[in-house]
Amino acid sequence: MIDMEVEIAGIKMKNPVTTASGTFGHGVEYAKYVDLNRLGAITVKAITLEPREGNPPPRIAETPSGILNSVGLQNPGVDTFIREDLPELIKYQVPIIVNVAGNTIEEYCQVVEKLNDLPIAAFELNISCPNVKHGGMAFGSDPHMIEKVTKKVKNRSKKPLIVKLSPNVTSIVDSAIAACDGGADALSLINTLLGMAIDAESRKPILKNITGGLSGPAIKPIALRMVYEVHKAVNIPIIGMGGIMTGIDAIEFMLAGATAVAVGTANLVNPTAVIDVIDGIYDYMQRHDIKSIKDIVGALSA
Amino acid sequence: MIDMEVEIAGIKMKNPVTTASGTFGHGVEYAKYVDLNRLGAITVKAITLEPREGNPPPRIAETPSGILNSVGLQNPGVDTFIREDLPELIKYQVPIIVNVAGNTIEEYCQVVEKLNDLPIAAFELNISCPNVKHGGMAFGSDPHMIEKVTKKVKNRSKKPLIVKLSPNVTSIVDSAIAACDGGADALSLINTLLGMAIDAESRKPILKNITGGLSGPAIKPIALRMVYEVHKAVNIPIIGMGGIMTGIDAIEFMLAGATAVAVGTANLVNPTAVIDVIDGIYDYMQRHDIKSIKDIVGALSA
Amino acid sequence: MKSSILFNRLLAPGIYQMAFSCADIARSASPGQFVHIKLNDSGHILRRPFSISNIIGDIVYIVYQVRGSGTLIISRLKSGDEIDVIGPLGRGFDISRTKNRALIVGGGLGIAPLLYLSRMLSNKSEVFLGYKDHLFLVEEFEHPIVSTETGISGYRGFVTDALKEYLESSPMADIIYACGPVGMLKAVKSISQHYGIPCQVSLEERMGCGIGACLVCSCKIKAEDGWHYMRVCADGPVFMADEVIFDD
Amino acid sequence: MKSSILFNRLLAPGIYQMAFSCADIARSASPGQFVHIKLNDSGHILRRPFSISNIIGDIVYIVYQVRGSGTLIISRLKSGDEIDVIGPLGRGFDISRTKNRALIVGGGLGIAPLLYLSRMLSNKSEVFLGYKDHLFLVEEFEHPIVSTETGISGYRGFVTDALKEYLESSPMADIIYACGPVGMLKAVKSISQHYGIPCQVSLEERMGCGIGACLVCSCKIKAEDGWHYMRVCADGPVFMADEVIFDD
Ligand SMILES: Cc1cc2nc3c(=O)[nH]c(=O)nc-3n(C[C@H](O)[C@H](O)[C@H](O)COP(=O)(O)OP(=O)(O)OC[C@H]3O[C@@H](n4cnc5c(N)ncnc54)[C@H](O)[C@@H]3O)c2cc1C
Ligand SMILES: Cc1cc2nc3c(=O)[nH]c(=O)nc-3n(C[C@H](O)[C@H](O)[C@H](O)COP(=O)(O)OP(=O)(O)OC[C@H]3O[C@@H](n4cnc5c(N)ncnc54)[C@H](O)[C@@H]3O)c2cc1C
Ligand SMILES: Cc1cc2nc3c(=O)[nH]c(=O)nc-3n(C[C@H](O)[C@H](O)[C@H](O)COP(=O)(O)O)c2cc1C
Ligand SMILES: Cc1cc2nc3c(=O)[nH]c(=O)nc-3n(C[C@H](O)[C@H](O)[C@H](O)COP(=O)(O)O)c2cc1C
Ligand code: FES
Ligand code: FES
Repeated sequence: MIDMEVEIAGIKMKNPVTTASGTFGHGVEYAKYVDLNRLGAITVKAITLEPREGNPPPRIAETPSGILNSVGLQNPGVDTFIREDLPELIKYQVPIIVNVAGNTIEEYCQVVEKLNDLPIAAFELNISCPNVKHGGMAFGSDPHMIEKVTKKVKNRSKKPLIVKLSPNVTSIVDSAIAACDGGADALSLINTLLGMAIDAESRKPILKNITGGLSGPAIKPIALRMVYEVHKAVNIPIIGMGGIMTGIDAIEFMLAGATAVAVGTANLVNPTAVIDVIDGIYDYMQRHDIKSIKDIVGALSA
Repeated sequence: MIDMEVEIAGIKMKNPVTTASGTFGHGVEYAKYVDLNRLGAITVKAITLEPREGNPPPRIAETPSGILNSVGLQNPGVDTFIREDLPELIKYQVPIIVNVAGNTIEEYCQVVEKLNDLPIAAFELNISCPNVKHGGMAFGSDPHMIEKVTKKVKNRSKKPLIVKLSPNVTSIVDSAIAACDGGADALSLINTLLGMAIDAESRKPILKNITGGLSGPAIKPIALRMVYEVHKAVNIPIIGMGGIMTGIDAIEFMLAGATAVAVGTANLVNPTAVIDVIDGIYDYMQRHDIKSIKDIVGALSA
Repeated sequence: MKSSILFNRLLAPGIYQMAFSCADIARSASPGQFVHIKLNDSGHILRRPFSISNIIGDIVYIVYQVRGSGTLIISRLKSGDEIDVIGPLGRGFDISRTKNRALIVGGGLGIAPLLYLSRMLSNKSEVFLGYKDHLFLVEEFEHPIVSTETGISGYRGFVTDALKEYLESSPMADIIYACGPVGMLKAVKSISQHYGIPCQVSLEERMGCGIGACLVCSCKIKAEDGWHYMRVCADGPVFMADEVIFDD
Repeated sequence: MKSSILFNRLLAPGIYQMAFSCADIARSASPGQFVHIKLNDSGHILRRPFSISNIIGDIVYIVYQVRGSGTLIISRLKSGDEIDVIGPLGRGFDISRTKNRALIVGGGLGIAPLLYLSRMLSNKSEVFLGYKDHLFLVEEFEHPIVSTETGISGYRGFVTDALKEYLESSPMADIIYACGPVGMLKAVKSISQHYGIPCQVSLEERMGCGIGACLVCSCKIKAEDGWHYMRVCADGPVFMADEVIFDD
């Protein structure tokens, strides 16, 4: 028997694979391609207090082995989410992680309080979105601020709190320690790296927003390094992400220290990516005769 | 007539293309493939006061659209460089930029002083190598330190001083301003991003040094964004680099604000890369009827 | 889905037609929908969207222009090669709105999906095709009205000029369907408003998932309280021209 | 340089032989040198090094095993496809050291370059080939002494056992040339030292440029003051076994 179960911040996942926020819609868009009940968890797109239209298009650019996006937290707002999207989601036997964003700490707290008593598994605190002027990365670049936001939201939250960190910092370990000190139950890393693409012919940036967040295989080496560094420095579990396309990629993140992983950009490439990753992990475990997936977490021999 | 000449920190370059330190050896290795006299400048591998063996192999890993290296400043030391390598180099009609590294500020200064009266065009201060324990990135991550190192070296240098910045920071603009305040004549950006690659089969890091510096097309979006941000913030010229493989890539960096560009990883892929880039820039200028390359520096319409 | 390429041939300079067999897509596709094609190059990770240009039996046809590195890679595929394709995606033209007569207006590569549309509407449509210079696909339409900007063939001028001229003498139609560059769509929209004829336009935007999840392919659509971003891939690519806000 | 592939065929499970025509390389290559091949996939940016296995006229042969995604891509190339290759690179075996008799020892894929070497030395060499199980290339050597780990063909055991046995009865040779896995090279080195026969080994290391500039392909070579890192690509891949420090 191969045991793929893991636990993150008290959430039991039947396998270590969730979706990266913003790349899997509210889940139902993928129901045609994927048996959602097979997922370890579903992490939905960032939710804010008020509805948001996001940034003007073009919002995506292709870069070598990566993409840039500048969606900018477009979402229907927490009330509509609760009324229209959540009821669809909770039909599935899968823990739901809600990614929360806001302009101010108080906004984060209010979103959390509106969701506190609903059947969701955890909050993922998004203090790392590079595509908005307020909140987002501005909160996630300074350890003091990370600790403060985490603490305030944690105080008002009845669910486990996962803090999603920005890679656009000098020391990801300082960010991670700050989130721990603030009371985070787990960490998600990494969000996107701030980047830019230019069309030499028109002499214009490709994204209307000029800059955007870089994701996909291109950033995997950076994400792996950050997971590795943070795993050595803190004791709370890590959800690793950044360019995971295959089961082997997922295994690499787990060896580096991630307890679970999230599949993001890969969903845009292959609608069945998240299942392919789960199957790939299973294959690897079989091939290497690994009984429990927990045994490979942090098992890198370095 | 198409005018490709640019000037960086008083160095006249017949075209805006130099080589990225460490990827072009001491130049002569490429003489079989490239007419070195065609280059705008040659930037040589980091030179330290004492010879260095560098890190143990494997020192290179391939990543999606990129590579990781952990060479770790292997070099024969400044004295041997002066005796054996420099005489070969100065036979060419090309400005030579010497990349300088050290464990301590004093070591940087001593290397500079040994080279001060030799026919080189400028120093490139390497405070951004991610592959050494002392000096390198440790100097390049903190604006105060950047300003201090720059100032001290500038005081002892008789040549223009180019400061090469690390992208592994929260604010590249803060780094750039610090280098300016320290008296830098120009900036090189970017050095490599700290990353890691893992072999899931052996459960080991691929690099013996565990982590390494990420370069190549994968990092181009990050490099472009940093050049763009820094160009808006400071007034000294920028040598842009990070994943330049073609003339069009080079043009993108110049539109973002670079006055010159450096070709790095591309040399490892195609020994003639640096010439291909020069020719590609020329083609673009012809196609767009650009008389002087200076006209496109910072000409992004955003 | 893996599909096998039947042919991939040059129609005009830089413009290719590809046929691949895919029963699933062929069976369920309607005109104006698109397919999303993966490139066989690990450095290019996004799929490329192309309108379904025709369906014959199990065979799906697309017509595309080489614009950048992705379409260049696609253009090198050969008969027998496999492609990974998902589709049919999006909401196409509403053909139920055509009772007696539809006007179909296409410019440039926007002509591609109109072939399938015109075949579905058979003799209930009048087709206007606008080219820069080189014609392509024109022989597959029945009696199209052709214009070229250079005047090489058909009317000299824009396709919208031909449309206007036609409407002057015969100003009635159930609907106008249009696909082409934004400038053309804007012109068609204003013509349709002038004549009070409903109009559907097919939009383009850079895409990620193509299935409505990633929210990158936004277009501005009128709403009671102003406008909302809607998804070209899932809410479109075909929208009522009246509702589309063309920026700039 | 662009070269055209003549064939790319399976020799044994996972092991291929490729032939391409390239007069420049063919004319100047010596045994033990390698070629550096670019992949036709933009996500894989490093070239892949392969020893030159043989030269016949203008035709260059390599023999390679599918190990990872790069060699997988190469294995799918077909006759007529183009490859971008640079070479010949590195310093090969010093054949001038063979006056009367050389012993050539190869294990696994290390056998590839020894074919060209043995042909250059013709009847002045004795060839020892070690396989795990499946043989390949063996018919192209003249009277090789074959061993397999599984005992399927030839001697059962390691190629170094066959070498030792041979040297016991006939302990003289000008030089030993060896190519294969590190474990085998270490064993050959100690045998050569035991018999006082000079020995050259061909090393492998992960490479970047392949032409001596990037300093990533280091190996430890003895020096007066201890050791230095030297470049497998430019100072090697062939070194005197005595001078190589095998780590671990
Ligand atoms: C719904 C839809 C249907 C389309 N149908 C057709 C068709 O039938 N025939 C045809 O020739 N073209 C069609 N296009 C445009 C076609 O998708 C682009 O020309 C193509 O993606 C360019 O790819 P590239 O790699 O060559 O260009 P690059 O510029 O190298 O591509 C870089 C990225 O930008 C995207 N991109 C670039 N231009 C466009 C564009 N105009 N629209 C959308 N994305 C773009 C690419 O998909 C890719 O993600 C359609 C677009 C959409 C959205
Ligand atoms: C001088 C020299 C000669 C060689 N000759 C042959 C030969 O004749 N036949 C043969 O089958 N193999 C040979 N090899 C090994 C061959 O280069 C690797 O097996 C191949 O590069 C693996 O590529 P990959 O993409 O399949 O593996 P991946 O693991 O996907 O490659 C990732 C990266 O690691 C490098 N790499 C992985 N394994 C090796 C290795 N063992 N040695 C060097 N680089 C490696 C790759 O080149 C690439 O840069 C030689 C290596 C060297 C250095
Ligand atoms: C289109 C898109 C939208 C995203 N939206 C969000 C978001 O709303 N909230 C968030 O925390 N991260 C968001 N991300 C970041 C991803 O969740 C993930 O952290 C990142 O993309 C790295 O993983 P990947 O390389 O697998 O995509 C988004 C990423 C993409 C590509
Ligand atoms: C093999 C290798 C060695 C390098 N050595 C140095 C060095 O000695 N000094 C330095 O400042 N940068 C060094 N770099 C960084 C490059 O000069 C350059 O900043 C970086 O690689 C980004 O450019 P690229 O993507 O074009 O390679 C090295 C990079 C590589 C790949
Ligand atoms: S492309 Fe993802 S929502 Fe339209
Ligand atoms: S591979 Fe670059 S020096 Fe050997």
